[in-house]
Amino acid sequence: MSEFLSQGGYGFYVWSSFAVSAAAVGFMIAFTLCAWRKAKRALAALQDSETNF
Amino acid sequence: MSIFELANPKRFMQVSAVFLPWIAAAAAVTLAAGLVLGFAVPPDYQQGTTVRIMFLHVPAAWTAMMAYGLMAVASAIGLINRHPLADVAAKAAAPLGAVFTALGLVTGSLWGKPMWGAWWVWDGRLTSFLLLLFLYLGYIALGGAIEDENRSARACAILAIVGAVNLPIIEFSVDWWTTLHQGESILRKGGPLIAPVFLWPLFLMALGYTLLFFALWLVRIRTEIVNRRARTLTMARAT
Amino acid sequence: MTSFLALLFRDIRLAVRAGGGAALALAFFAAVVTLVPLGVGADLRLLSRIAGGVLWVAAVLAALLSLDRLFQADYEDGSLDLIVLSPLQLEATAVAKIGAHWLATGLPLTALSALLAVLFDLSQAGTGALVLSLLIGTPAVSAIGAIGAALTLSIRRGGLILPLIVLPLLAPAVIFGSGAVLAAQDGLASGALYLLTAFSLLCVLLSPFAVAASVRLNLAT
Amino acid sequence: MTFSLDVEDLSCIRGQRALFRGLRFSVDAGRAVSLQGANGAGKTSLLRLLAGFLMPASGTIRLRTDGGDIEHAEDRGKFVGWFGHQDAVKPQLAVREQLAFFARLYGSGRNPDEAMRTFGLLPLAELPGQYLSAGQKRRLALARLQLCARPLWLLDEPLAALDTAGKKLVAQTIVAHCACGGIVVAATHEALGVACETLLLGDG
Repeated sequence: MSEFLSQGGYGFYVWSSFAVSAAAVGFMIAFTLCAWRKAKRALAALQDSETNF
Repeated sequence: MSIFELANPKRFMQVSAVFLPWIAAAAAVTLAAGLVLGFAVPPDYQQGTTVRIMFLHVPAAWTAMMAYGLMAVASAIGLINRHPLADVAAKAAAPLGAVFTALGLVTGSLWGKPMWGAWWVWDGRLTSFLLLLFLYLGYIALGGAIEDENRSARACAILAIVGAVNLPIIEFSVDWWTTLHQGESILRKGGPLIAPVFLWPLFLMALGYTLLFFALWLVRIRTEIVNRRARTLTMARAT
Repeated sequence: MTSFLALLFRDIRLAVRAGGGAALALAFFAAVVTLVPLGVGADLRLLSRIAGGVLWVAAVLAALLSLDRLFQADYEDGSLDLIVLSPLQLEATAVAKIGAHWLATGLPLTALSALLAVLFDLSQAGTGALVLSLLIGTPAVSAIGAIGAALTLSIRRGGLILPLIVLPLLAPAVIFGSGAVLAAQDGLASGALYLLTAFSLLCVLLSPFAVAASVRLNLAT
Repeated sequence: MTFSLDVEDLSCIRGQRALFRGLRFSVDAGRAVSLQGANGAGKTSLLRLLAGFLMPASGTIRLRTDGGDIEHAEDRGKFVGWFGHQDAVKPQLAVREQLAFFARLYGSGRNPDEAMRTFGLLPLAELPGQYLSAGQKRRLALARLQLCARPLWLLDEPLAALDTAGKKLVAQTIVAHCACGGIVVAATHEALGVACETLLLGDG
């Protein structure tokens, strides 16, 4: 297992590039989905308040 | 159902709702497969295990370039036959493209450090990606600065098209520039000769990033459509 | 044709008059260039190696200074509406504006660069290549800069976004321009000047259409 | 010399709001029209539509001229004399220089000195724009309008920042322009002081 972790001595670079990629992809997904949810909630609120006039 | 029929938002929302889960699932599967294969593959005799960073660097860089191309095409469609949805698509793609470019730069630098001993090397490919990042930042800044929605969309469209026309020239001039300063750069076009065994993980990761980009792009377009509908509702109720 | 020349000379007169951009650009160019040795050190051997790059980058930045007012001044005081309604085609108006900016800013910068090259102990061949490359390259700076100016003319602090939009597009000009100077210094024959000419021609020929499109969209308020 | 302006079911959308819909009117040579309406009713937008700056959401704007009917926005623009909110006066240029520039730019062949005489600007000929008062700038804009020799005049609040003498001058200029077969469309809040039809915009 430790051999896997050290990645032939380049462990730091391999794992940090994976960490950066995971962070970037995670950030994009989270940011996009949260914007989507916020928009849906805003529209739903408007439509609800519209119907129960 | 021609692509122009997609232009009306209601139709687009229905169609994208159907495709979105499939694209997202496909992206997850391809990325997982690419990662597993990437680690299963033996280290490269020359670069050792750092070749695994290439599986992250090249796909991110490819997706960044593809995103700019799609942005320019969507802008051209939006400019020529005034489809509001094309403008929305172009502006939705820009931040994603910028993140992929930045990701490409960081992983490129992490890949270069063990080989060249420096965090940043003025190598042709990395430099043109740095300029691509500035093109993206300029596009996003211009979009944010103009308040009027369709004027901002058309201004960004012109910038994206001018950028797309210039991108090959920038790429060529940067390559020309590297031969002037360094002689033959270590990282040849597309990286050192890639052994076929590495091609599979590389291809899978590139496909995975591309699918991920499309999934996120669709969600961002849908978000903007919903936002605009909400805005029209509030405005309609305000007067 | 008289309309074209009328607009060209009016813009030159406005640029050269007090408060116009021309003098400001020259002063900025000289200031930036004299600042570099203070930062890099007085070793003339080093300075002569980086002279081409420093002078080219400073010239491009100096030219960008006066660019954001290229259209914004007319847009803000209503003259742009009148110019657009004149018999002059919008693309021709763009060419006149680009030409006026080049004549009022590009050319003087090129002339001053020959003088400032002395500060860097640039060789005879190097200075010749510098002036020639700036002569060929500054029209591209004005042309691409005009696109940025037209895109940002309705933005209040457009001047900040203009360099960000324009500089990546001007990378080839800086690369070929300073490359030509370096090659001339080393006595190497390099295609830099021809590539720079090709890039400049492309910019000057294509940018009026992008500028006209940007002005049209910004007038539709 | 046939010259008339025809507008058919014109509608203009700003943002998501329709300013006006199905607007229809026509103006013959030698007539003036005053646009009335509350602020934001779309008077300026209508003028910019007629000048060709703005594209209508629907409807057509046609100029009937000797050379046939013209609908394309930029071709129509070549017949337009524009008088906007701002006076387009350059601070650094002298009055004569500015008028001479516009005379050459529009290729109207008219003499700037004559225009300066009719609008009482001769004593200010060499004065740079920055020293002019609001009223003088307006008179410079009127002199330029006459100098550009365009048949279709579009005026946006021509009487603003003018004293009674200035207002009378505007009225005389409009009458003179209509007398020689021109058309004037002016957006105003107050009466033009000229015989003209009135077009009410907005929910009036």
